[in-house]
Amino acid sequence: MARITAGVGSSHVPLLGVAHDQGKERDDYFGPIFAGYDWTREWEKQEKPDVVILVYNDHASAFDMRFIPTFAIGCGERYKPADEGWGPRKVPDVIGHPDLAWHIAQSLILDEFDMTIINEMDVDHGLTVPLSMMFGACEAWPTTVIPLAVNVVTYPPPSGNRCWALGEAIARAVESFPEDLNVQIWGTGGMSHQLQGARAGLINPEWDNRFLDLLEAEDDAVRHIPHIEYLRETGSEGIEMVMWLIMRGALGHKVKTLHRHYHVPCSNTAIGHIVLEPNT
Amino acid sequence: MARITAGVGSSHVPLLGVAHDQGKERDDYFGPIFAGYDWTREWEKQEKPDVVILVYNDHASAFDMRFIPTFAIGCGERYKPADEGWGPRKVPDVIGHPDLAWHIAQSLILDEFDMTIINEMDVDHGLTVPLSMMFGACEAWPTTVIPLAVNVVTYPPPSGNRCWALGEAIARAVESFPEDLNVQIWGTGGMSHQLQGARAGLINPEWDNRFLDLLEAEDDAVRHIPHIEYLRETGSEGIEMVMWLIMRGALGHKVKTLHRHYHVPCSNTAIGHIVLEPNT
Amino acid sequence: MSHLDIHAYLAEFEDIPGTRVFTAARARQGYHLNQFAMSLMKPENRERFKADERGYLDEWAISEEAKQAVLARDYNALLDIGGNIYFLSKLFSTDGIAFAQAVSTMTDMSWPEYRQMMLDGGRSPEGVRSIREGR
Amino acid sequence: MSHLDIHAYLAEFEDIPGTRVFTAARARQGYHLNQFAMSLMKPENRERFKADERGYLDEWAISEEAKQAVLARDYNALLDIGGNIYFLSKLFSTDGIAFAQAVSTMTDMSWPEYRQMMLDGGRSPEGVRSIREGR
Ligand SMILES: [Fe+3]
Ligand SMILES: [Fe+3]
Repeated sequence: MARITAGVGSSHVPLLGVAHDQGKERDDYFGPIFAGYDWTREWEKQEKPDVVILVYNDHASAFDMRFIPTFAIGCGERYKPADEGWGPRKVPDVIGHPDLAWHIAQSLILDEFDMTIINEMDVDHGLTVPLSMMFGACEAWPTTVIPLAVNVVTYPPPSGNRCWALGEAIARAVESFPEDLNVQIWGTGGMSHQLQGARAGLINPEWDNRFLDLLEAEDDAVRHIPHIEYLRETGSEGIEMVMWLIMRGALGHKVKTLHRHYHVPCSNTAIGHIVLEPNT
Repeated sequence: MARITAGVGSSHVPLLGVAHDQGKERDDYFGPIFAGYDWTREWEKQEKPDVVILVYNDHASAFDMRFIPTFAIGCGERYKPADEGWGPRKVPDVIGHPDLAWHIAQSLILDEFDMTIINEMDVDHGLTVPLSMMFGACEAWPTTVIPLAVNVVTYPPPSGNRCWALGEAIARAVESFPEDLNVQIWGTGGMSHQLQGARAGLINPEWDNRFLDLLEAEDDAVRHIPHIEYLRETGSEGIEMVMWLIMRGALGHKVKTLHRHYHVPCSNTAIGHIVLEPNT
Repeated sequence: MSHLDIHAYLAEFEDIPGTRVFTAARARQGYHLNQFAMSLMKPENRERFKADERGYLDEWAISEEAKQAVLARDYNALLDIGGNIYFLSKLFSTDGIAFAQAVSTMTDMSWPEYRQMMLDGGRSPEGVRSIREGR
Repeated sequence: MSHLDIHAYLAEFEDIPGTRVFTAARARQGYHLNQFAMSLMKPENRERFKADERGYLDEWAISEEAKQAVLARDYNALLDIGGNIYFLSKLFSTDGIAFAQAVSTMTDMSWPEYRQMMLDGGRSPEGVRSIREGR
């Protein structure tokens, strides 16, 4: 039986990909950021997940304005890094897990989630930066990946409540997959950031850390934070944090925190990172 | 305030488009089919809807296997008839209603339906045949249209229950649109048909008529018919009838039947047609 | 919500006589075959295919078995290897034959026989609802 | 489910200082502008645009106002007419400038000042949460 063994939350700032790709991980600016991922890189070497369900958002890379899926699940064999305007990142192709992905997709639709199934797409920094953060440089990613793309660009994104419920449904789907697989679920994006207008550069460490506290909590109060609160408190792009709720919803009521990290700044952004495991 | 004034159910067999386009509406074969739409064509001339929310499925025309949205709502300005292999039908372009469509799309996402928003696509016989059946030949369609495409090709399609609930949510969304608009909702596809394999040509008039009875009923028992029953009883493509439940769910508990029509055969298919109005 | 089990849901589909439901398994197997068929929506591709069917097929990542079945217009074989009828219908229209006529080739009837069956009210569901239950 | 009212939901977004939320209204207004920006993901389009910005812009169904704002790299103006920052970022990368530097041009700070503000912990949310409530 497949099982979700851990949940990982992480920012996915494109500049982290640049820093990694250009060998700047340990310079004065990036050192304190990457130091917070050292623990996780060692832990992932022990954990050796077979599959990562990687919740992220496409940043106008695979999807343009013609099609805007709320929840899209990648059921394909492999995905290439997208050219976001600088040429594609020189990182390995992302290898899918179509068996589990289709199983989850079918289960979610039966469970009344209105998924869009994707068989071919390129994946942008939202997906490849977390892979670099968690695994460092590699010839091939040490896990297969099921991309789960969430619309957080065109309003409204899905509610926090809906995201949490999707996580719960993903957990049920994974549990009903017969093969013995070690599955992790990652929620990415956030934390505080606003990339536009006069208020750009907004950072709210108190709110971000309270959000991390709520993720660690036994109750599910965090699912009820309205969109407007993310926007007011953490900047217009802080809304990406709703994606962490999919990860958290998949872990069940009680969780144990294995690791937590917070740093300001990275580019326009606060960096947040947490590793949780289900505690049943 | 916009209001849903009627629901229309209809088959959307491509051959009906051919018959219409080639002037065969009154021949021996097609005469009895089109006769059942005469009432509706007259009624539509009186009703003059401003907008039709047209629930249909794409038959491998706008969507190929790369993207498979469960529920896709067209928010664009206009849509061209698709080339399904014979060249596009020579019928008018379909004019959208982006104001209401975006309002519905946004409302549905807030209401926890995981919609895919579509801004550009071609529309196939699933959408243009019902327009021809209800309006006949015209220089321009006498209404704007909001296409609502449902996946009923790749399994699983949405459950009957989910379709009904979507209809209810559409009704709430329409009611909260400030402009005074006469809105109809059409459910298309069906009835009995199987287009493949040794069992092709299956027709089950008893079941089809019971389905029409259930649509007329005050309760919502029809939403609970499982997919397997459609498949066993009405053929593999009879599953399209789940789309009628979106129409029916939007009309509220009690409905009044204005018109009903059933005929066998049309090509491989049974023709069903019903006109309902909310009865509150 | 009901939390239906996907395994039980899918298993029932195998119990319908003479019917292949387009499940994920079939969608995956027939992916490139269906994408090939879809390509025939473009008039220029229809022309290229008609001019050299084999050459056009060779541009696609599909099996030799699938190519032979396309060349033979063996629609039952194409369904068995993951073809979907709505995708394959682009091949009917490229050939200029009616949908119902193409469908009839999948049955044990000739096209006139099939057409007559439809005129007579279609195929009865009696006995072809369930293999297991024989009804 | 809560059946939130979309009008109330959207109205709140207008109460955030210095912020344009990418609502349907903005998505519609900026549709072709954003599609233009997206086209710069292809290296051949980036080259064509760089060689003749005005000529490339004239291929798109966008207003003269939008074209002028693109030529001037006036990102606040582009946001006002429906540009979305993730689409517009294809223009940053075409210009070869860092995301944060491009973002700084939308504020009342120079790039060094903005960068220093970020190093100092970023912009405080104090006073810029709500216009109405002045907090
Ligand atoms: Fe992001
Ligand atoms: Fe159909």
